[in-house]
Amino acid sequence: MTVDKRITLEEAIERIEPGESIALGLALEHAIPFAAGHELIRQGTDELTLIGPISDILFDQLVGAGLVSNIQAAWVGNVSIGSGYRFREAIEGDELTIENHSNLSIATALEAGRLGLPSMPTRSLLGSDILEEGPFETYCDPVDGEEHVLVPAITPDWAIVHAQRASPAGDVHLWGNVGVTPQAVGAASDVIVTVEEIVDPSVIKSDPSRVAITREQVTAVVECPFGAHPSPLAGYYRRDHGHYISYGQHTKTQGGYDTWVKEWIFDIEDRAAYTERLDTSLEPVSADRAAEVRYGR
Amino acid sequence: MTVDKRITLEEAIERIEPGESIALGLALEHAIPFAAGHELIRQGTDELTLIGPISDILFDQLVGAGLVSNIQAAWVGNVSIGSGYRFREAIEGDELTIENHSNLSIATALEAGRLGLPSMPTRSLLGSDILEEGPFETYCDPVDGEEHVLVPAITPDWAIVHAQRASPAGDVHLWGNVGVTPQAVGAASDVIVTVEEIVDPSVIKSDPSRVAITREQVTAVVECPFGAHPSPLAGYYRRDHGHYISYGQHTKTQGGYDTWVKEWIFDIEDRAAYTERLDTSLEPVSADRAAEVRYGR
Amino acid sequence: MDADQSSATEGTEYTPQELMVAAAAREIYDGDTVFVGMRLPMLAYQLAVSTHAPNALALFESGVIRDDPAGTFIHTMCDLPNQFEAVATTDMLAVMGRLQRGDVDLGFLGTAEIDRFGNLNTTRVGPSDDPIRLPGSGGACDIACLAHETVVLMRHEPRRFVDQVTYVTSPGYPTDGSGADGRPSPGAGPRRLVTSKATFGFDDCGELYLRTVHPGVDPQSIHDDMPWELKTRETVDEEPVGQTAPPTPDELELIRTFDPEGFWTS
Amino acid sequence: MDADQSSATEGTEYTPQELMVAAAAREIYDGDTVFVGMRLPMLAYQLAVSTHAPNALALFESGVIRDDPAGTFIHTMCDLPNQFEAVATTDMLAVMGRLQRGDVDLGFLGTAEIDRFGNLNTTRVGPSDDPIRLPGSGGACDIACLAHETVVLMRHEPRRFVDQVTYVTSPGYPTDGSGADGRPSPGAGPRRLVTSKATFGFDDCGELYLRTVHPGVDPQSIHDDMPWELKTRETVDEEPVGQTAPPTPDELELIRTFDPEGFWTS
Repeated sequence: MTVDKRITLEEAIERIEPGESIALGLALEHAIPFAAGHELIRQGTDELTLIGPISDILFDQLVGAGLVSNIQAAWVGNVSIGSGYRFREAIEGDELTIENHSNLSIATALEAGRLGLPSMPTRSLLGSDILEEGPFETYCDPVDGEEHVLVPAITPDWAIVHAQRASPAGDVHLWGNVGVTPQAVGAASDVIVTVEEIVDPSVIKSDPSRVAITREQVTAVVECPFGAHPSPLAGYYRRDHGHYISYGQHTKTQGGYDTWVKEWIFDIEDRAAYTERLDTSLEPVSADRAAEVRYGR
Repeated sequence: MTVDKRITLEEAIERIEPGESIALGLALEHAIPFAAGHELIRQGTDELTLIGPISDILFDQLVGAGLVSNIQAAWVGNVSIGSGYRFREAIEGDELTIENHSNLSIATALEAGRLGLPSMPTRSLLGSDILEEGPFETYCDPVDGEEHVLVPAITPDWAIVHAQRASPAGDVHLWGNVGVTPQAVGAASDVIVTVEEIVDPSVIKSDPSRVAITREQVTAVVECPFGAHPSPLAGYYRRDHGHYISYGQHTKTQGGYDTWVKEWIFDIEDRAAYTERLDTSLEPVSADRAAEVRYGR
Repeated sequence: MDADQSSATEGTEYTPQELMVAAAAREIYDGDTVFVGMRLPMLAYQLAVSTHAPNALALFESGVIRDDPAGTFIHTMCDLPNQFEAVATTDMLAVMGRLQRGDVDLGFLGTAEIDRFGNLNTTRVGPSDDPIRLPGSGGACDIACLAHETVVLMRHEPRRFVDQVTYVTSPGYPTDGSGADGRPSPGAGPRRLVTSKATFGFDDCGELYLRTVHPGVDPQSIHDDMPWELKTRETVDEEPVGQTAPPTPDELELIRTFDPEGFWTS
Repeated sequence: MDADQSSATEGTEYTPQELMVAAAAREIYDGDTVFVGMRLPMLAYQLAVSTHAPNALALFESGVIRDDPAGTFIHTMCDLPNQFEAVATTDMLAVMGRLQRGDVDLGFLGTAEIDRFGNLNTTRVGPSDDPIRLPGSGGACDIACLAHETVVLMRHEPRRFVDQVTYVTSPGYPTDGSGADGRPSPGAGPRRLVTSKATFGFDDCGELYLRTVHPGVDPQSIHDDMPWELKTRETVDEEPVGQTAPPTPDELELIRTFDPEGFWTS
């Protein structure tokens, strides 16, 4: 009875047009949709606007591939070592523009989008150059008479989310910290969900309070095990710190990046082949079952 | 190492002073904290302001007891039969004032409180007498140039929530629909949580994404089985429809209410005695365990 | 809201409420995202998703999202059968955000009073020095302002049709006749009024007109109920006023499965 | 952020980073709600909650809330050990709402540059025609604006103390000397600066002053590092500049449990 939204990762990413805006890396360093990002690189979808709070190295990888025209973010780099060298070089060489945000201002912009509002206030940013240089306006609130900042809504063309499991229809179980995932999914026009496992709808429906994204928000569902590597996914795998450090070491120059991207993206057939290359065990320990929950009718 | 916030229902409700404002009935018809409301009636805490979207009959009961001066709500009545007669008589007799809201405007007002904002916009209310008579202002948003409504924040002195289980420190597992619970808890100065079961902290910590309220938001935790009756609680008991119908039939007059309140509140020693009076089985059926979830480190 | 909508129509095999549920269900199209309120709309959604609209999704303001009927009879959207095996049980802003963003195709409204332009009142009626208090908006004002279109359900009584509602709880169309374009809110406004005697549409000026009368109802009696001169379908699209299709036996069987004791429908 | 804070101080039994962690941990009081950022603050919280502040609660902008140390070494606040058996794993607005509401007692900040009034820059440095791009604010601006007080951690290098920061990522106090009252944001502003050589306070005008120097550091060398005439504690409360307490053996043992390979602290 329900629409089956399962397609391949390749098919899902093909729906994204050059020049569109994509929110991703929404749970901060958790559950970053690296597999989807790598498929964007493989397809060469360019002139993109990237949106997110803390992108860790996924934004840097997309910038290194020459696909990014604009970034709206609070922080872009490599959390394990600091700088993202491809991002730095592109910004310093005026190859891309950035709209600097704080985490709260990007969360507020996406929340306004989720709620269908043109803008929303914050008490943050006052006194900063983020405010001075950004798309913000100050106003005097009629209720408390104080100065606040109005953050214009951000409504991405796409949000890409990696999660633990989903039904074929696109109802998604996601656990662990979620950052601005609810805001970005609510604000986006279309949503691609990659998951470790596509499961029978009865699994999802057994726990409707665990559902973070529902079918009418979702354009495509892709089964993609290990799709967040090297970022961690609660219940599935730990963070691969060495991968971040190695990426940083190898991408200080564009030539280094070109070698890296060939080895880790272009020369790799699919995500399964990618996974086989990893030589470290990332399986979580102490992964006991969470306390029981029942509903009933 | 953590502060133990367990006290009795009597002690918890004693902390609420006459004249204070209380948000309750936040999950709409689900998980209404009736036991806490009945203790307010027992203690006679008066001059209260009640805040909530859809109160079902709990607001009517507090009004009937003469404890309420003001209501900020979207709907006050008896969902099974329509009118709440004690509320109607009090309003028609000018014994209490009401600030009429819509569900979205009360949610927005509490969300502004949760986010520490003086006000938040909505696209609702335009063209209604809720807007004309209420505390709202219209403004032209600088981003889209359209007219919107600014909803002043509501920051209740207290929020009272009934949930399935909590740790002694006040970390709370709540599932099923939650209405404006996150907003009201976030907006309130103090929070009282009544729960079916107080459990070992390890139970709560086994599933941190299930935690809806955390200890630093909570003033008191009360173990109070069946504390939401006659409203339903996911996993614990179904709604007792007959109780609502019977309450409506018996409280068309103040005399009828006085008899009802004596029988169901003043003449009842405690919640256990209340429960013993019920002659219907409300145990949920098909209450299978929800699909498994693991975290790990 | 009133409690006693229980006067079964003699001589037919269905009640007026059952007909209203069937007519309301037909307003739900397959694939619609529907904002479902209490009482008859809960039954209308359950009927639609069980028949012609298997992909209709129901949003409830409590935070419940469903794709199928609750397994057993429900008084409220928060009853455990409506939460059980739901698509999601979340919070109000999660669903109201979708409403405000413009993602809801259809919403349902009830009312105590309606004017010529579909403005609704569920807050207070009667003279200002002796008002009768009703429960209030709940989510009705939000649905009226923000859903793409709405369907209004109302028991048919002459006193409920008024020149001016005592209180505009849920805005319809402007009383200056400017129609959907004149609305200050983003939603397009009411599509239908379904009463216990007839169904109505709204023309380009936002004015109510008679579309169909229920089986056995004299069209003239509808005109007689109105304090203004009622337009009919003939003035809008030159089609005659038709007869409302009664519920089919299958529809009736389903409605009686959802409301086995006729709590809402008898 | 820089990657190479790894120059261990010869001849002592702890690194400058370990001392910074210990000094930062002492700024957390028992019962505090602390907004914890990346790197050294993660270690400072873990140390404080394991010693003198067992009831300190940590909020992380990712949505994690903890009441105890992560069980094993973490690079980021989202590493599974930091989510495992957390008090809650929720979303950013749930924790940032508490920050904006005024519920956070203390926040930590890092910086590449600092001026005399505690204004911080993590966005870009260098001349405007040849800037060097840094990662940006993350949550730093929010913490600077909204936490009740903040503690700033910075590697001690003369070039980082500047008359005017290139870009105000995280506002400190107004440069007109009006102090906390002159701040447009609700938070009271920075309480401390902890560097790899010394600790500093801020006086009523919001101006930085030297409080303590770390063991083995010549106070004059701190003055020499500054492009302005540095105030000292003597001018503020007539107390002499003291010596920073080194980490105790117990503190060191804990820090090395949290960072066993010295990834952040060597």
